[in-house]
Amino acid sequence: MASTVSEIAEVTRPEQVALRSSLWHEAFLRLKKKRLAMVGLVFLLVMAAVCFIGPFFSPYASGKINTAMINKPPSFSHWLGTDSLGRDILTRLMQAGRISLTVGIASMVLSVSIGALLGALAGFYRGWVDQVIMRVADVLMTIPGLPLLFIMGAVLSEWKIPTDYRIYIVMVMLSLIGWPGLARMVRSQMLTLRESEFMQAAEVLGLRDRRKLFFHLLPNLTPLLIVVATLNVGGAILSESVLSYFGLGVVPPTPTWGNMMDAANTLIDFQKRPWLWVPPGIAIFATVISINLLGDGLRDALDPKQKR
Amino acid sequence: PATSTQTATPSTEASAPAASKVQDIKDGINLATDLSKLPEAAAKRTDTFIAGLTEPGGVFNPFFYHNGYDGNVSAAIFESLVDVDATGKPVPKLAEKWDVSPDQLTYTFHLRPNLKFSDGSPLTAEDVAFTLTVLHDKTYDGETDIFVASIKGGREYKEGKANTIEGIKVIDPQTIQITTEKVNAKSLVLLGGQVLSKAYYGKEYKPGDLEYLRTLHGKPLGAGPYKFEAYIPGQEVRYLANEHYYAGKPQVEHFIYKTTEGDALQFIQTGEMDYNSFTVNSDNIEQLQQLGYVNINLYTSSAYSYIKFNHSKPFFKDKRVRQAFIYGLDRQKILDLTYQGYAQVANVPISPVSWAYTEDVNPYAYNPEKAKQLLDEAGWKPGADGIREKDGQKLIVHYYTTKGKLGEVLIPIAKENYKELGIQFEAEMMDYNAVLARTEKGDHDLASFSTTMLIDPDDGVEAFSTKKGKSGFTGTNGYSNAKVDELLEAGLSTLDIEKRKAIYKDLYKELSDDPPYIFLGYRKILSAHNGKIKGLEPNPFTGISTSLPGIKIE
Amino acid sequence: MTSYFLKRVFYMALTLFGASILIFFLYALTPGDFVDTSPKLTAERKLELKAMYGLDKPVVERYFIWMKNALQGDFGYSLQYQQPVMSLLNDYIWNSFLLAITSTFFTWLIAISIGVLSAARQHSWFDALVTIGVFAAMSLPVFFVGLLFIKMFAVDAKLFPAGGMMTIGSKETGLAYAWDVVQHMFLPVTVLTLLSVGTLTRYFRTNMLEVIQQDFVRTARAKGLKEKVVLHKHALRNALLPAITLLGFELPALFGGAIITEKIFNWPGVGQLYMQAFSVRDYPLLMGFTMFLAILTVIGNLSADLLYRVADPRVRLK
Amino acid sequence: MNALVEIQNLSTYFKSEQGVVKAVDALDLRVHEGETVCIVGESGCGKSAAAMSLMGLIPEAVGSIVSGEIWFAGRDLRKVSKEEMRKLRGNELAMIFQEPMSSLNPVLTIGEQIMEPIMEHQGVSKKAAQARAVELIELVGIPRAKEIAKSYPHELSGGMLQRIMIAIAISCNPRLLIADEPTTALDVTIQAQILDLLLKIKEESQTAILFITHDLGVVAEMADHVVVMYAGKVVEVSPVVELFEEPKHPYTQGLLRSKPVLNQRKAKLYSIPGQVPNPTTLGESCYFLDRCDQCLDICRVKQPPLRDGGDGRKVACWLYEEEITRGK
Amino acid sequence: MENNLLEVHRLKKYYPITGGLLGRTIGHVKAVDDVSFSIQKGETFGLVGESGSGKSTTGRTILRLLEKTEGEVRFQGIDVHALNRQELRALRPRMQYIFQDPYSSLNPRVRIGEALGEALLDHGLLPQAEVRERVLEVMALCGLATYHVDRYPHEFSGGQRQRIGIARAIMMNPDFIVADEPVSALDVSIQAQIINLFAELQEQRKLTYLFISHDLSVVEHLCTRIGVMYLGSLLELAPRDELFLEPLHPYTKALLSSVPLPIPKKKRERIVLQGDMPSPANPPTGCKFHTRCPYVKDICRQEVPAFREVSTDRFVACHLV
Ligand SMILES: Nc1ncnc2c1ncn2[C@@H]1O[C@H](COP(=O)(O)OP(=O)(O)OP(=O)(O)O)[C@@H](O)[C@H]1O
Ligand SMILES: Nc1ncnc2c1ncn2[C@@H]1O[C@H](COP(=O)(O)OP(=O)(O)OP(=O)(O)O)[C@@H](O)[C@H]1O
Ligand SMILES: [Mg+2]
Ligand SMILES: [Mg+2]
Repeated sequence: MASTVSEIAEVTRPEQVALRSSLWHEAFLRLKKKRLAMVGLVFLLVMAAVCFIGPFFSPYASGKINTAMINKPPSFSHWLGTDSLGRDILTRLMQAGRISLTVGIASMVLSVSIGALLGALAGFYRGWVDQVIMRVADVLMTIPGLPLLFIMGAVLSEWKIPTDYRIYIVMVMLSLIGWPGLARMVRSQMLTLRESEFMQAAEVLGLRDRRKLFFHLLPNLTPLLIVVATLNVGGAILSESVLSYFGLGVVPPTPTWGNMMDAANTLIDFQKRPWLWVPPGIAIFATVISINLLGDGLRDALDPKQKR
Repeated sequence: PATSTQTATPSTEASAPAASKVQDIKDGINLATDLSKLPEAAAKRTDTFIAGLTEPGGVFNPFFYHNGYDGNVSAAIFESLVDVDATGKPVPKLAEKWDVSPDQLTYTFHLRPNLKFSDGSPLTAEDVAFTLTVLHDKTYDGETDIFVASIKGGREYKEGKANTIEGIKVIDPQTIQITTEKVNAKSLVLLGGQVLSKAYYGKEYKPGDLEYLRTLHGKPLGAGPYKFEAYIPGQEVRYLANEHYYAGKPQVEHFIYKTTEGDALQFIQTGEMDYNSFTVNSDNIEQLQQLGYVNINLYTSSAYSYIKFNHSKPFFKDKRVRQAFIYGLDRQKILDLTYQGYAQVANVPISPVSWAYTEDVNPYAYNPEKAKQLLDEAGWKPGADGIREKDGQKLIVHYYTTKGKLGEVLIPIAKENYKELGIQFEAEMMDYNAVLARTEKGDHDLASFSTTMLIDPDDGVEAFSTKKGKSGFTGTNGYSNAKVDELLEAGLSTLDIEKRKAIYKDLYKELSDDPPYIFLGYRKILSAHNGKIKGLEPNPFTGISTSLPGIKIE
Repeated sequence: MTSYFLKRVFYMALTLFGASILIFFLYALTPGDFVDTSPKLTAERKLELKAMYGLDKPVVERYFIWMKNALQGDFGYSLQYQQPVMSLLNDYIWNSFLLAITSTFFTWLIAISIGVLSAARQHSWFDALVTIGVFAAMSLPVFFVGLLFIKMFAVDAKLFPAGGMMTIGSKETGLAYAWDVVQHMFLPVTVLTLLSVGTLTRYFRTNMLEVIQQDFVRTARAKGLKEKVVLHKHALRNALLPAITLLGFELPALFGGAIITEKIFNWPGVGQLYMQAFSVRDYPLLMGFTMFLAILTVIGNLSADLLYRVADPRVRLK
Repeated sequence: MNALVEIQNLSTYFKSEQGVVKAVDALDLRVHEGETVCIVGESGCGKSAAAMSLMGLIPEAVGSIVSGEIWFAGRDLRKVSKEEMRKLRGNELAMIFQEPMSSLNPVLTIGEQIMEPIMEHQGVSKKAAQARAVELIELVGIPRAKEIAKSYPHELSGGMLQRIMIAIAISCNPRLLIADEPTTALDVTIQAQILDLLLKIKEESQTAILFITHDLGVVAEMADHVVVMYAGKVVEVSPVVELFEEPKHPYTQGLLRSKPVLNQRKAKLYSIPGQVPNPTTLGESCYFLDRCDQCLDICRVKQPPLRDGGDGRKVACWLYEEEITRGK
Repeated sequence: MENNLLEVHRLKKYYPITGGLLGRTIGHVKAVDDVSFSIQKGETFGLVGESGSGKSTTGRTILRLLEKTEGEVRFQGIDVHALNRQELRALRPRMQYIFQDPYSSLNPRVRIGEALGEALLDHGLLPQAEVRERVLEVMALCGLATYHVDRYPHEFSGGQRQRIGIARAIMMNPDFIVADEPVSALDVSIQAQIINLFAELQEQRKLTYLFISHDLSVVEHLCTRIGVMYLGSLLELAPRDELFLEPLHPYTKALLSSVPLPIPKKKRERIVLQGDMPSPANPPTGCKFHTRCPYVKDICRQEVPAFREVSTDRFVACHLV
């Protein structure tokens, strides 16, 4: 056996950035093989495309009120029927999708990344970092949502921020204060993971904390993060309509899936006029399911032990 | 009687209108069509009347509650000297009659003989005097403002300069004389309010300390048709018929106010409840009609809804602009879409149910052309982007409202209507209290509200007075019109209804010409009750409390 | 650990102090106040009342007055209900608690069983159906489900009462009363369970999927344990660890009230009370209730942390 | 004497991103009651995979048994129902896993994990199982057994964990004990004790032992028969004495040469040159071809079959083909 | 001893034993109890002893994977336990550890290639382009094939994983390696290959090892000096040849006599240790080995024998020597 051990030059070379770019690329390649996940992805993309482009082809895009066409069931001129103000539901559904999809996905990305990061930091460093992050989390968790939303609403209103933009600002702010739940979950798993033997191995290698966190620990939490993420999207889309009660959501006539559902809130609507709530309901459902399919696929793709 | 009915607090009602195929339904009581459908639970109940009520809070004292529903609860327990009828005119209750001195400053109430509280103790003029005295206490924090009546010596008492109130004189156990310092048409009903028992509520009374009363709010004692039995927080208030009631013990032995949220039709359907009120719309009416066994009560509310201008904004200084805002808004359409025909456009600040109502004012029918013309005249010319401007300022208005059906309909329509006029309409929804706070600060240009039940016509207009109306919910943020001020004074300075009618007619004309608000509409109140219950006639001013003593279950 | 515990309790007090400041100011800064809500008062009378309630004082001063009293256990009187805040809460909280604890129990029970099953049979029809069900339930607003249940089970089928906590006017006591309440709980508990079981199911499913592949599960199988034991003891124990944190969040929720469900079913819970208090800005009540929840939150988190340490022997004490 | 275990033509493949890994390739194996069969072979040649296949524990997601029969006490384990298989596992069939640390549940105490199979298969009370667990811990030579029973896996040293695994495996007196490198983490004194223990069990209850190990000293001490595996296949089967005296297959010869022996120090140890072939791209030639110093022409084109030499020895190598045929 | 690479001075590591719900400490496992030794540069120091005697704990505490309870560890004169995080990290590449359980020391979600190469990148020891090359090279040295580079840990056999652990340690070109049972799962051929590799590396780079093993033949082959541990303490420390030819401590004797010979049916005369195995939580008084010592005397039960130098470089803790 001829072995020559090459001498490594002991000079330090400039640091190479190699955080996981290949991992995601790889995950995507593997994801491409998951049929269901691709169905989810394609569905989302199609839905987004329809929502953003669709209204341009609709004759009812102006959202004009039509007293002659109130609460009409689906017909040739109105494929999904009309609402209580005689507006075309399909058009509103598409217009609503622009806001709901953006809000749902953006707030998911934001809140999951903040929660994961802070939780990971707390669990990883423990000590004072943990104390500070967790005590802040405790305080944030004790803060009642209502007054906060009201104050935010008042401030935004006083600054005369156009109503249709407020929802985005609000979602960002909600993510900024809504992280403690996820952070606590991430932290607790982190506490177990950091004691694992492979982290000792990472310690022996003298890896940077950044690498330990993002390369070794967080990937082991992807399943949790993916679940939280998929659940978050639906939550955000639905909670948008609640926000308008506090002067924070969108204001009519701007439609969102949430407020379209909300507009049909009696049993009579529920029973007799399904076209009012079924389309937005299905839109939300389809979005959530697609994201879930995508998430499940991603989870499997990132899980080395799952091969099909 | 300071009763407020269920619409006192802004309800978050919101329901979609139905494709209207409701059969004829008229104002008043629409009798049940088929009593045989009555659910078993309701049919079996022969000595109990169960009515729905949104959230009573446990302060069952007509002068101390802060929650309108507690007023409803108290109304059954406490009886007043003077009540109002279905048009808002005073009628005798515990007081057999009353005399008003020629200068309209002194009131003498003659109580009926042998009045008793529900515990059997006698109710005398002393009790009335005690009640009025408590209201003058400096630690009194209730919502009744007795100083509106300007009883002689009242201020001195409050400030601790006198031990008694000079203007209150107990002539004999059945007669009390009250001297006031200022003529006010509203004094009679105010002075002739509900009566607290001195023996019960006044035992520990020392001027300047009403703390002790708190413990009694949950154990009320009055002379009303029913006496308090039990309160189960969040669930129900139970009553027993009062055998000492002046008009005889009510026939129905038990009465229960059941706490319900929203349109609790299910309880009527299961027969667990006899009476409840509902959001008015054709869906609800249709459902009630289908039940067959309920009497449906429909009447116009004594309140009105309106959009308030912020008169401190320069562009609303010109009354032509305000008129244009009224002409340019399709109020009929808004009401039709919101209430599906169960509301009518308002042009005066008083409901059609009141004796003071008149139609003799500018109807401001929807007329965008006229509106444009008025704006042109006022110097607001369309700019490059179609928005009108004057002196470099664009006509952009901010409107605040609460979340609810009305807002959901009004905003899109107003946006459309005003855009046509060249006005940019920016709407925001927020919670009721926040709208109040923001308008109080004058942040708004327009904001919509609804009044509470209005008993006296002055209640609907007092906000327009330059003196009182500076700010606040009842205020106008700076509306000022000398003629209006004058007429307001005049309207209160006589007790003669005919004279007042004429004065208010003039006032309404003036308000129509120089509008302080955009009057929106009067909506109907919908309630229904089990057809077996006879004699229940809900009214726009007092709800069901007036007819409570007389109901029967067949 | 004892010193750890003491340290945590100290931090807890600190957290609560911080929270109380934040919460007080949040309420104080919320637009609108109690007196302004009353539509009938004149401006003059409003000023008088504000002075009487101390609302005219600067916020900082108001906070210290509140804090001083609170430290002595006095949370003041509700402005609207004219009752001591604590006794008022006492009237409502237990009703909410009853509903919440029951539905939480069922939620966890069902979520665990379904989560375990659908993980054990990942990619099966059962799993797919559960997934669809979970997300369908998530996409339906509470009021739809609530109203539908009332219509179907109470009005039409007459199986359960339509709402409330007991039969109207009932004077039952003892067991009969308890049975009455149980019947009234059925629908709201079902709805609450239905709506929250989904989320939890997802958590358990992922955790289980992770754990099920571990070597020690293989060992458990090699021991010839029943599949049920393998799943429920070996896999589930490990999968439950992350859920302990969730259990910590559950505590304040148990007393917080489920606002919409309580409203739909006319349940005399604290959720409605809170909404009502908020809509009229009843500060003492709001502060009292929120601080109560804050205390529960902190206790919940603390116990979750402690529990986690007990449940996971690998987490080292420091 | 009928074989307790007879594996015929067993193939177990894993799916990997790089292709199918033929971890076990047409394996034949027999173990008789009361007999110890040692499997030795190149690391990664499929010993554990074969053992796992026998236990029916190849995880579905990553691999599967593609062919073959596994006869155990007259039953084909590949055909018995799941429930039956479960009842066999831990009871009649027990296995000691190679990596004890990850094979024990981190949140259950040692005691609990030992008690489980006892309670499951012997239906004894919890108390009795507890006592038995402590007994077993002592039996495998761990001090302070009572405390150890209450501690968690991460609190034990590698060797202790390994002995815990042994304790679990022998808890129900199995008929077949599969031991996958059970003494790697044990010092020699304890190893000797454990080996004695296994021998005692074997003698007392006629337990068959399938012993996977790399330690030729252990093989020499324990085995009745030795099976030598290379790249998923059996290359030589032989009674232990003969194997050590006269290894036939070049791989076996290489192995024996590589072993460092106490008090016989050399400057450099012998090691078989070259590498194990890539199990995903195995061709038709003899798998040992590239590393063999006695290779023939036929080795390049055809795999040698495992031939019975008649003397209780089998070997798969063309070198002996002649000899074998001549012998007949 | 000026050129000592590593000095361990009176090192102690106690694990708390906790009990009760609140987890109060009710005792200590004295896993390493007052151990001193030093290792010279370029030497291979063998650590053998009973399972559970604290070998791994010693190794881990030396590298500060565990915080010490007492004592001192000096690596090239640097007190390892006094370093701050930054300094420790800088020192890490120079001292490596090969874990006893290779599977759990590998992150299940990291491919082997990455796991091996990441530290080089992280410390900036090699540019990214060259990392893969180096990874493949070292893998080959350890008997792993190119096609293994993209696999995940669970896709390997036990022996293969062990080699990954070895490769990971060598990869960094360290000065010092603690090898905890590095070859236990390897077949003898690969084992020989690895042992040769160790020797070769030592020759070329003056690499120093702390070699923990149960396989005495391997230890004999590789180590220059050997320490024998029992219940947290060193009982004997001697140069290889002396230890194997003439063990002094009764435990060492028993150990050597137990090595199985690769000759079937030829049993050697084994010294079988009798008596109860003592617990590290409550070690026996006097000589820790006395409970099982065949030559036990009264003094052994009462007095702790000193760990003393009996001849040059030979230490033993026994009253009888
Ligand atoms: N985290 C821990 N908590 C408590 N005790 C522990 C812990 N880790 C190890 N021990 C104990 O410390 C002692 C020494 O363990 P160590 O792992 O150092 O032994 P070892 O010499 O490496 O044994 P082996 O050769 O079996 O691997 C053992 O008794 C073990 O039970
Ligand atoms: N999940 C898997 N996916 C792909 N290949 C695998 C998987 N598990 C094992 N292998 C491969 O299968 C082959 C046989 O593995 P096995 O664990 O049976 O080896 P072994 O003989 O036990 O080796 P060792 O002595 O090192 O434990 C090895 O080459 C290994 O790389
Ligand atoms: Mg193996
Ligand atoms: Mg060890």
